[in-house]
Amino acid sequence: MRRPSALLAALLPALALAACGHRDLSAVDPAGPQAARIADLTWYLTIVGSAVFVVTVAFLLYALWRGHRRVENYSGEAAERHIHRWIYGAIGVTTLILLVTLIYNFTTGRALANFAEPDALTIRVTGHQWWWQVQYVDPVPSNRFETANEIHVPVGRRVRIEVQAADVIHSFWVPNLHGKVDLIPGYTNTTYFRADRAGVYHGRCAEFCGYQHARMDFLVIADPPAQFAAWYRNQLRSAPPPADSVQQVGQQVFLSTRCAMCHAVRGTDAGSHVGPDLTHLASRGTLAAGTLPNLRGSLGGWVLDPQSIKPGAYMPPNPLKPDELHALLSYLESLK
Amino acid sequence: MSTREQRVVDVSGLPTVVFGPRALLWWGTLGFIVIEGFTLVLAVASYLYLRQNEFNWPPGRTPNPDLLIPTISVVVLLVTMYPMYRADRAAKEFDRAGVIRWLLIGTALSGAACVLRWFDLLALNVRWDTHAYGSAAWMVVVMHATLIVLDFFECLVLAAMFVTGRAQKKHYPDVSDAAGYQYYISLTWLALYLIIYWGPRVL
Amino acid sequence: MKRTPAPPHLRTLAILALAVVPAAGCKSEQRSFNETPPGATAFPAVQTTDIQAGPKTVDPSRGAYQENRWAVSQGSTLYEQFNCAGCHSPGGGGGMGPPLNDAEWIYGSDPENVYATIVEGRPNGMPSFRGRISNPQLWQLVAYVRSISGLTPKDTWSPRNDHMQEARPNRAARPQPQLP
Amino acid sequence: MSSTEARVPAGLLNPAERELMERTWRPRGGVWGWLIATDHKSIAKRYIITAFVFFLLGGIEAFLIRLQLARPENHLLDPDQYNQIFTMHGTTMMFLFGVPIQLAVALYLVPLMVGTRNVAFPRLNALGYWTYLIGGLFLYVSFFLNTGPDAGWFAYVPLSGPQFGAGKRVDVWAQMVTFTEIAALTAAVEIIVTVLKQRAPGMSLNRIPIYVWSVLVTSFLVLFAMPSVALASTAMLAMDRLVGTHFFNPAEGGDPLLWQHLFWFFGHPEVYIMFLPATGYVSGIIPVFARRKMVGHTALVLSLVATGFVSFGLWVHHMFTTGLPQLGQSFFTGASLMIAIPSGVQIFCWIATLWAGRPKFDTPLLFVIGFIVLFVCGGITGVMIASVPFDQQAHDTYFIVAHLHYVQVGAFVFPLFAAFYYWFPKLTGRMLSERMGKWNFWLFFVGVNVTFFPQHFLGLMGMTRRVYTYLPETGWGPLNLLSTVGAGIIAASVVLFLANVVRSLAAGLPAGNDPWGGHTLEWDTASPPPPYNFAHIPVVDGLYPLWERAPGAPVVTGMAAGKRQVLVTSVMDAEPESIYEHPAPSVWPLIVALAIGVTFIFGIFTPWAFLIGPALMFTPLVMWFWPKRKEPHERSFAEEPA
Repeated sequence: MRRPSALLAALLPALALAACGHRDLSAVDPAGPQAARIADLTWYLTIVGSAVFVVTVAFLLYALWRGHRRVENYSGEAAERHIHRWIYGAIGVTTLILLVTLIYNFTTGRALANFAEPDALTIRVTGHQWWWQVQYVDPVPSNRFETANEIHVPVGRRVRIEVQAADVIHSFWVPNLHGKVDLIPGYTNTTYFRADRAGVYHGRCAEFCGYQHARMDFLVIADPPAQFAAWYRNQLRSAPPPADSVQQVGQQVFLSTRCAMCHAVRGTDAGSHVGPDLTHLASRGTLAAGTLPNLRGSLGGWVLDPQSIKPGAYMPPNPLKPDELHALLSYLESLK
Repeated sequence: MSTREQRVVDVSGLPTVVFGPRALLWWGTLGFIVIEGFTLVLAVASYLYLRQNEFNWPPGRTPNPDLLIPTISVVVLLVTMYPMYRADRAAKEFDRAGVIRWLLIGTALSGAACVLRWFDLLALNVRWDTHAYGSAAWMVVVMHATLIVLDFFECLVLAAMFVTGRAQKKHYPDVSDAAGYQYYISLTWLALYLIIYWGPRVL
Repeated sequence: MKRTPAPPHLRTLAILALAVVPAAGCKSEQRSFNETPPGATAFPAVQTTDIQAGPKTVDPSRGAYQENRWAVSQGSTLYEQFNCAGCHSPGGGGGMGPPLNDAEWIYGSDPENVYATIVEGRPNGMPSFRGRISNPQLWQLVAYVRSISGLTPKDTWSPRNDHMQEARPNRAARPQPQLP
Repeated sequence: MSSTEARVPAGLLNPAERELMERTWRPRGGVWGWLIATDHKSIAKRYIITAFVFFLLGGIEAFLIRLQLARPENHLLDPDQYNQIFTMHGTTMMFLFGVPIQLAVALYLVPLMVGTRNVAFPRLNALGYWTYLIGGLFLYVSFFLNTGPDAGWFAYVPLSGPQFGAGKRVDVWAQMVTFTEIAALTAAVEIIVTVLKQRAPGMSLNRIPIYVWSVLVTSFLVLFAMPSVALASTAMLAMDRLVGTHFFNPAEGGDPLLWQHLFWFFGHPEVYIMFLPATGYVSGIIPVFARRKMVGHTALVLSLVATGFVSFGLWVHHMFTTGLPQLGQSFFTGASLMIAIPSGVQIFCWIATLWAGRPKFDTPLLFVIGFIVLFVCGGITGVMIASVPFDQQAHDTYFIVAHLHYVQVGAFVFPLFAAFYYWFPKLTGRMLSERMGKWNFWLFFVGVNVTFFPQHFLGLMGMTRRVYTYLPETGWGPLNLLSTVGAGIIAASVVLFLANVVRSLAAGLPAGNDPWGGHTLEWDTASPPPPYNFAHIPVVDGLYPLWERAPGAPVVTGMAAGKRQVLVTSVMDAEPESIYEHPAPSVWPLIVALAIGVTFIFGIFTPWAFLIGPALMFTPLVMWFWPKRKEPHERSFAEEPA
């Protein structure tokens, strides 16, 4: 069934509203085959459901109108049989609709499940309390690297996501690309999807996981293959040495105060994986798991007092003197 | 409403002391047996569910549970069913002496079962906070232990009522309900014993 | 009652009044996200011997984190994240570093002493974490370290964490005298 | 009922005996009388009022949530307060309002509808209420002490586990579940035994009213569902947090999914425990207001039983996204769709009865019609999320919040309000105002749709559940504001209902025995009914006793007026079998409930409470059953010394 979203969007204006959110974060605006199959099923269920609702409520209103005008009850042996015939008919129609829905569910479910492919791009996503650790697991060990809160995928190529939880249960969900899959401690779940058009797709954590569950988003950015390859090569490189004296001081502040206790920057002595890997922080679109745009101002505000933006997060406030902060921000912005 | 030819159903002749499914309390006891029984079924289901996560059961260096004391406690519980059966029969004949004699024997045996249960727990050879196996085994055995203690005190109080002469005719059906509860406890412990103590060896 | 949207601070006050009733229960469950613990900004006066002139002066607010259940729980997470487990072993049973779950305290078991030990470091391998760990987190770590050997109230202890069970916290050790 | 003729036919109570019966059954007055009450009507009335107070508290929490989410980046509540409030909202509505109020209304109506004088085990009934009250107070005192649960109303492990669930908050939740579960189980056992063994003579199985059937099936659901949550919350989660057991510790062989299986094995039957009595109200109200016998009585009873059975077979549809094997999930999709068929049968029979009858649009029928519309919408979204692929998109989003509120508020609270308006005259003897009732209905109906229908779109737009705030650029602001406005309308409607109740208690029209022209036995006695319900227990000769009653229908006689006697009848055909003397009112159930309270509240802090508590419970339990020495002349045969 060709995706009739345009036609139906006009037909059901209320539901169309869901398709046009400002950002790519909608379950009925698919950008990949998996989400497309689910979107088709969604439209089927919505249309059939609305039809059944309208018909049933119409019957109800007609029954009330007809009954209200009645002078004496419609009862007796023949009446009962007549009514029972209508009820058996209604039950039959209901069962038929449910059966068709059941079959359609199975076929869609099986199609979604058989999307596996041995040489898909494998990415391991580990959920932490309130950010996503992303590791590109290439068969060649030297091509592996770690990043956070942003997943770049090549357009048109199948991607295999292995999800694990480091602490509590989270749920990996990119509505435009596929349904959600839970991250459960002690289990490794996998999901497959493919992005058919380039774009920035927003993802969310869909299982309540504590104070900052509301601000635990991530991005899936589908790039054309060439652009993806360039991004991949850049991610493999470790951080360049500081270019000027201000960045030199910034790196010194980073290594000597609190940052190095939790964050890693490949190419320097900071190697702790408690917090996200910052080697290519400047290349990311957002900060703090999709909460802030990656600008100098928000980066400064986030470093100084993260608790006022994400209260309860593990990152402590860092009262730095202005010159130290200025140097640190310059250094962080050099980590392209 | 005219009452001239008011037809009546006279129930003044009905008995007030009845045994078995005709009595309300029998159904009440059955209700609680179903609740406790289903809780034990779910506890055993959780025990078996947790088993899937382990290669060997009991996991690691934990030894298998001992068999001597648990087997004795199974026998004691099964034997307790006999005096309770006799107490039930005596209650049905309103024979106070018979009820007192068999009820005291049954209470003593179920008291012994309570004492043995502490050693059943030690026979598990594992602490409850070692790993999931220890926790699940302790949960099943402790839950059944609460039932035995409950049953012991119920029989004790009933026996005290009859011995002190405060018992009335309406308490005879309570004795047969207590007997029914005892059969339920003994048979469920037989099943749990096989799962918890023989399971690691056999399954 | 139907709520009319009163000015924000009034509403927050109303909700706080609804949620916070001054009683023992609530102090130990308080989650303080973004204010530094009281009395923790200045470096605490450290006392290494029991001999002193006059009564022992104690800063009353330093117990703020010692009885707070959330602080102890955060401390246990930080204990793993900052790799204290590397030398003191995950349960605090000791390895390269001395055991933390017994009553033996080389440099004193009061909160200030443990705070000083972490900040200044100690000979034979304890690194100094001055400037590397924020004050709220330091006090949370201090609270957890003292809870391993049972120096914090009983209801702040967590029976286990979600990891392999190595050293069982030996809370039977004779605890030092409780905080005044 | 008996005429005032001097000569009273054989067996009927003469005025002197009637006065003796009045004295025998009258509950003692004053506070002490209130504490020792065992009359099912006084306990049930308390139960309903307490559950309704929790409904109001839950409603306030819901409104706080809506205020916080009214606009993006709102700072009304910080995350800690928000987590506590949304958990308290869910826990209060499900555990402290949902199940208790359905069982409370049943405890009031079932003895009246089956034609008996009291519930089967009156003292157990008192114990059930006191345990429930202690559990509810304990939860709310903890909430006001900033120790309210904050891991969601289903407290998934490991967030509610010992490491990530800091403090005693989740312990409070786990023990509260124990209290409400004990209360529900006691009520369920009483209702089953009352319906099976204490029906009026002649009320064979095929003459039991549909509401009583729905409550009987619900009680069996409680019997088999509650143990699962009791085991999971008290025996496993509380022990994990207290003595360090490893049920849910993945590193030591435990399994977080075990919690989800056990909880939802209880969770889904629980929502049917709230839904089935609601269908019972509807099937009881429609014939009266359509002024016609119900179409397909047997079909309705069978669909009740079918819904009850199938409800145990579909709990995994809460866990479609946890990575369970595909085949297993398909089975549960099938089961989830199958349960729509019995619900469909019920809806078709209701509509057919309205069509074939002459509906009179009073407030109860308005609420029933509102229920049918909302329930059909909620049922359809339920069928939608029963499909695994769509549920992968909709799970844990506001689509689910919309579905569950359509089915809970629409299919459970609407029939409950219909029942309030329908049976309020029987409970209090006064009518509720129809004018305010209609306002109450329309405000509620509009409020529910304005609040929850936009949430379907929020869910598809990516808004996940339990978020304390959201970014402006998500575009969710307008729909959330609309939803908050709807919540305001619902609040207004509930306030209007309270005003209606208060006004009618003071100056409502006197209702008399049967204001609506009902057909079930409770309309055969005064309102509010006397303590002994029926002076003479009626003999039932049809499915619609009051509509089909021949003049001079037989009644039961021969029961002593001076004793608290109840007629016990056979299960199948309700033939009189024996007479059971009820225990007198007693304070011991309250003491045992307090001992249970001590056990589980201190069980949060030390495992020894589970030994000291039962020791405290031993004496009151013995005193509860210890027989009083009776004077020879007072004794009946059953009380002769053994």
